[in-house]
Amino acid sequence: MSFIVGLDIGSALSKAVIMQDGTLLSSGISPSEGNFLSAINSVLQEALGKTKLAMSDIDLIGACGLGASFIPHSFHKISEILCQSRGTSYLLPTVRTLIEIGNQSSRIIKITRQGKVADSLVSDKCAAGSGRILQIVAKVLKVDLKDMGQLSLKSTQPVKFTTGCAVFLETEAISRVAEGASKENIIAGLHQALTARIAAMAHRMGLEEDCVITGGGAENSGLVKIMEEKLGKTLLVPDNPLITGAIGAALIVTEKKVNLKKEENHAIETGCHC
Amino acid sequence: MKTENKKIKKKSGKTLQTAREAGYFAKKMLKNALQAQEEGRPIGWSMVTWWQGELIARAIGVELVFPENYGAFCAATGGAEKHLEISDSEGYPTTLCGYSRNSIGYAKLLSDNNFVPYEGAPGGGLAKPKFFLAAGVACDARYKWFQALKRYFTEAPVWTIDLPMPGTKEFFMKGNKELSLKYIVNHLKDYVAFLENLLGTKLDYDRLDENVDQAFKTLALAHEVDVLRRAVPSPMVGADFWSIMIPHLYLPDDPESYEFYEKVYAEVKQRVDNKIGAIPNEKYRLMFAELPPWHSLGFFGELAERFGMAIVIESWNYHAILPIPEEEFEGVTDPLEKVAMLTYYKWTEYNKVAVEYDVDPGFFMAAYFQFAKDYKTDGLLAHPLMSCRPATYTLLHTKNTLENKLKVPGVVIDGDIIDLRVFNEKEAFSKMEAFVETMDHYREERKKAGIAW
Amino acid sequence: MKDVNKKTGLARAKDIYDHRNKRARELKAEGKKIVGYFCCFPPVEIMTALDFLPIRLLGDMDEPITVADGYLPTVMCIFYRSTFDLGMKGRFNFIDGFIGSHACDAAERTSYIWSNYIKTPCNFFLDLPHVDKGEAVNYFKVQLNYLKETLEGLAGKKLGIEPLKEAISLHNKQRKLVRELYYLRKPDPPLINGSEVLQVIISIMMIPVEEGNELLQEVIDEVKTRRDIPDKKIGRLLIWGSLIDNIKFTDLIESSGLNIIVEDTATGTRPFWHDIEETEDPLVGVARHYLQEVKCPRTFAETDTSYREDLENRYSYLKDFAKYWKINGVFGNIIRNCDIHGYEVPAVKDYLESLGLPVLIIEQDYSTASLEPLRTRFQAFSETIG
Amino acid sequence: MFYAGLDIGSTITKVVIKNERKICTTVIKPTGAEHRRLANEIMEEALSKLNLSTANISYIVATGYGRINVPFADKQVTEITCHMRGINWLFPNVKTIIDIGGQDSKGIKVDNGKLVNFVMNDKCAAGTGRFLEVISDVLGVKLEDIGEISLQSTQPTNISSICTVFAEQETLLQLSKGTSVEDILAGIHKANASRIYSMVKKIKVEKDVAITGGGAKNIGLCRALEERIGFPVIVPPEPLITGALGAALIASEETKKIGEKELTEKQLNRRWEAVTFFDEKPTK
Repeated sequence: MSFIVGLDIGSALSKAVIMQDGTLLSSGISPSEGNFLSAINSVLQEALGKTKLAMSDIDLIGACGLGASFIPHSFHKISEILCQSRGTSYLLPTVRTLIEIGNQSSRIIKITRQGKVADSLVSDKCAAGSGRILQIVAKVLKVDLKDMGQLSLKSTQPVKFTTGCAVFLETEAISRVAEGASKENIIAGLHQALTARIAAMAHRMGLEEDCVITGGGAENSGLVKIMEEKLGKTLLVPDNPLITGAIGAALIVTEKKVNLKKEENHAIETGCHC
Repeated sequence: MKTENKKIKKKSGKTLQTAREAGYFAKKMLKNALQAQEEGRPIGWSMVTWWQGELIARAIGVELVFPENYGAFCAATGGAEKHLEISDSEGYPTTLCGYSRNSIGYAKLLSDNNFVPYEGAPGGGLAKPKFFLAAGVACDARYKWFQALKRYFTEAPVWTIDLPMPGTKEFFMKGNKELSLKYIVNHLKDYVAFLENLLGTKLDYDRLDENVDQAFKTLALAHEVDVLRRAVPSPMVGADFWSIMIPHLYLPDDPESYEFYEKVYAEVKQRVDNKIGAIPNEKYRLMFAELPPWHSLGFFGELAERFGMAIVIESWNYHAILPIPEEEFEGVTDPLEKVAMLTYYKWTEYNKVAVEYDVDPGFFMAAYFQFAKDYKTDGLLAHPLMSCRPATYTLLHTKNTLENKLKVPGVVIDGDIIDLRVFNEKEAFSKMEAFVETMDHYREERKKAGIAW
Repeated sequence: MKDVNKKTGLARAKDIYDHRNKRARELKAEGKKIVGYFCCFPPVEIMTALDFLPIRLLGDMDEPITVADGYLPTVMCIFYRSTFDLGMKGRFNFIDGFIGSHACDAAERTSYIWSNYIKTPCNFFLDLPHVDKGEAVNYFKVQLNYLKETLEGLAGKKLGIEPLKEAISLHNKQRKLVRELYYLRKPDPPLINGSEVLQVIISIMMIPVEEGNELLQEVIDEVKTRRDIPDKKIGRLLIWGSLIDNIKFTDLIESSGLNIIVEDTATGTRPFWHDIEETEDPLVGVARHYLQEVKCPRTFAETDTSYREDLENRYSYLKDFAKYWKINGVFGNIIRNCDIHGYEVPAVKDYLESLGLPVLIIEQDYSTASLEPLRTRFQAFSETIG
Repeated sequence: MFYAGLDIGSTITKVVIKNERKICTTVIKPTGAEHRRLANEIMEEALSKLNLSTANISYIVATGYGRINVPFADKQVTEITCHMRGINWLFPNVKTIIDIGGQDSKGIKVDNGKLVNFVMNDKCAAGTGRFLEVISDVLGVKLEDIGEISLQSTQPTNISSICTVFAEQETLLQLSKGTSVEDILAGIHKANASRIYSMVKKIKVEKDVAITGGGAKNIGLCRALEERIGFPVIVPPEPLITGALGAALIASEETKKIGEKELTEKQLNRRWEAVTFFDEKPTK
């Protein structure tokens, strides 16, 4: 009857889940806003609160993400690729190809029937291929990130962006606004630019059904639609595409717990920066 | 620049005692050249031409140094950055071969310092060349680079030694092999004439013949070491190989090289006989494609520690030639013809494998199919080199086809032989961690497909 | 063949340029076999002589590269990644023969990979020595023989000496006409601009040589007599380096105060500047021509002289170009990751600047999407000239 | 006679009006999205400072990335040439110019008053003013202060990302690790400087070196660059106007080139009204 916490401390959002014997009990999400420690604490509280549990009840913590090192408890650090694949196939067991559009990077992960990683590809050289540019442009257009999808679907002629750089894309968006381009067309154009890059990665991997899309980008219906057109595949979206990483972390750390008895030499990291 | 702050790992990952001693040969080449300069003997800057040009040059009394090898040397000792910057400011694109950019930068400094190696040049520096031995084989940089170097050594001629590179199908077309060898031999005759005229001495064919035989001897022994490496657990790892390859790749005609491989062979054999693995708990056996990140070799040591990964075999082109059947040499007396056979056979030795697996080209990629079986590998660690791009062109193709035809997965870790900026160790480790699952998965796939080993 | 409302001259060239594979597909429908080839080294004469339509396989700066990324690394020459991308997308699915060539590393490796993934009834890889002296010509002739044999297999007939000689003189005629076209740019302003010439050059690489020669003649006659010639600009530009195959690029250059006068590229003068010597055994002339006369840094030139003399050996033809056309600026066009031209940059700059010619070197990404940012560079360059 | 140079940069627009001898007035304003209207306003402002009317200006040269959007300019010249001319007028000995603009950065080589070579980065925000703008936003520090602040640093942090967006993330990470703003900013300047340096070194950095553009107002960045270059650099009193100044210099030359008649014709045909196809609502 052990309780496991899974944490995914991303650059934009921190996510926590609590699991017990492979069932999801609760989850919490809150913006990281550059203060990982407080974000970690608040998501933990949110998740614990829903289950009436206290930190003392937690047996194990598995974590991934940029800010994991800030976790003020002992935990196991697990690669994001593993967590994403395991977590996604927990929610959608039929997944074979995972497209994750995160804030820092985009990933294509091929997943085996056992939810293990068969192959993976990450865009991390620059933000051009990451979900970050959605945020940036949303700010420019003063629209809510959530509404971008719907807006883009109304587009009549998507704007063509001449730059890949996320930062210049922002400026270009501004001048497009000035030239009177509609929000709809700008967002649609942005989606075109982003999906083109990710599609290229996807082609590089080759797509096997079922294809699932997760991460912040998965909440953007417009983006998903264009992506489907570009790839010529239907993309499944989990009910909560944000917590797949956290779930994976919890599941993997549970497996590791078993292994731990076998190999003691497995290192346990402890957050030490705070 | 990121490179400044990035610490260079001292840990080499070498496991063989003989590998630790191999550095002697790199230093020897530099030292001999500097000495030759003092004694006024001719020095040549040479590409690795897979023995085609080197054996003849040495037989006629030229000391050879290898800017390629010097590139790795500078990278490992942290002296490359300075040279790269000069090359950039000379107007050479930053996308060019890192080794070449390194030697262009060095060449500029050398000519500015009227051909005395500058104070603190890595390994004492490369001595001024009397001529350049460029190569047409393998990639364009190998002749364009030396042609470019002429800018700094105005009177040193550049000789480009060429090698036919037919496609696999074309290689097997009737008569092509014979006609190609004829071309090489005549081409080598021109090369000899060039050397004799440049140096004012005649080539001693008997000496060449001895050297060639010595080279075949050394290479045969080096190949025997490769064969020993098929053992499980692997008796040595990539980090060892990249040290011990220097004598056979650069100095096969040097008796010291042969003696060295006798020692290597003994050490490796002893491990095999006693089932001693190079790394403590070998779980995964990897092929390594292309050159390693010289500045971060410790990476492989950590792969071994963290995941039990052993690099059991590396890129075909740095390995000794497969033995040539005796009968092929029947009636062959001209040492030039032997040289021609040595290099041409090396470059076409895996064409049969290419046909067997219906892949092209025979060089660079086909060998991995043979390796995968012979060395019972779980995966391919592909290391695309931003500054040795041509070697990279076939990597994705290799990865794809290995996965499809042999169910051997590949992982791609971007890196470089010289430029530290490209190599992201943290990202590399998380990729490798995930790759463990990938390899487990494909082990199952191989079982299903009946290609288990 | 003749019909009244058929476009002629420049209009016809534009038409063919815009629908590059249209004619090939038409002829294919009529039963003609099409052979696609890489770069300017596989001899079109052999293909023509066997009644094939040779077409040059080019990339597309307008088409984002997607599929190719699964097979070729992004650090590779973008032009060949693009060409392969189009191949994988079926753009050339009508060709019966594929002739790869050892023009450069990118062409060579792409040729192999192409034949692995894009199944063409007949394919051949033409190896090409890196040196052009001594035995090299003989070796190359041997390879040409294998090419001939392979294509004979596809044609189902032997190649006769006479048809080959005819094909050679037809293509020599084409070379002569192309040169004539270039001479029309001697006056200032030139009688024909860069985009127009590019359209013509691309066109003749996509249609049978007879039609190409007819088109060239039409264009020459039209240009000699037309009123609306290009505007006079500050710069009379020589382009050296990687190829350009999209008029959006030449338009951008020519709208930045520069007139394109001559292009020393693989879609410019290089394939056309010298005639094939008509030798007893025609293949000898063919071999010599492609190995020794097609100017490209991929073929190594002797350097057993001083650096200065070496530059003279390698680039004196550029001096002749500059003199004849009164060039006052040079654009060194490097498609990113093009090694053979990349290594030449400082040397070719040394040489041209010693002639007092300003040189602009740009490494570009072979994509129309990233062209506009180059405008400021070209304008600034024209300001350095004027 | 008066000559006007108008430099419409990506973030800031500058006007210089000068006569044969000296700079008479300068105006510096943020560039809105509507260049055309702004070009007009800012010219009016400059003129009114001198109580001049448009008729007094003999010749107008526009430069900067918005140069095409100036309906009343007599000539457009790239900022590369204009910076070169401006700097050359101020410091005749300068051989290498590093222009750090809001949207791009450039290296320019000068040889006795002639533009001989140049490189520019406009592909990626790294190495441009935008990079610093983004970071100062994250840190909640005024852009104009980050230079001074960074000089207080004792141990600059290592910012490894080249991409601005990731550097932003790295900054956040450093912040929550408790790294001081001084050290972060010093690290940021170091990163930006080496990015700029690795570009300009392609044209050989030769003495004297001048830094201009918005980036030159950032002492921290200038120091970081000096460190990479290895010797001191010159910073003009007002680095923002060198482009506009160069444009004004070219304007006076052009005036001499063309005849009286053509000149008045030009002046008559100038379209002063702020014609604009942009939508009239300001975006900010």
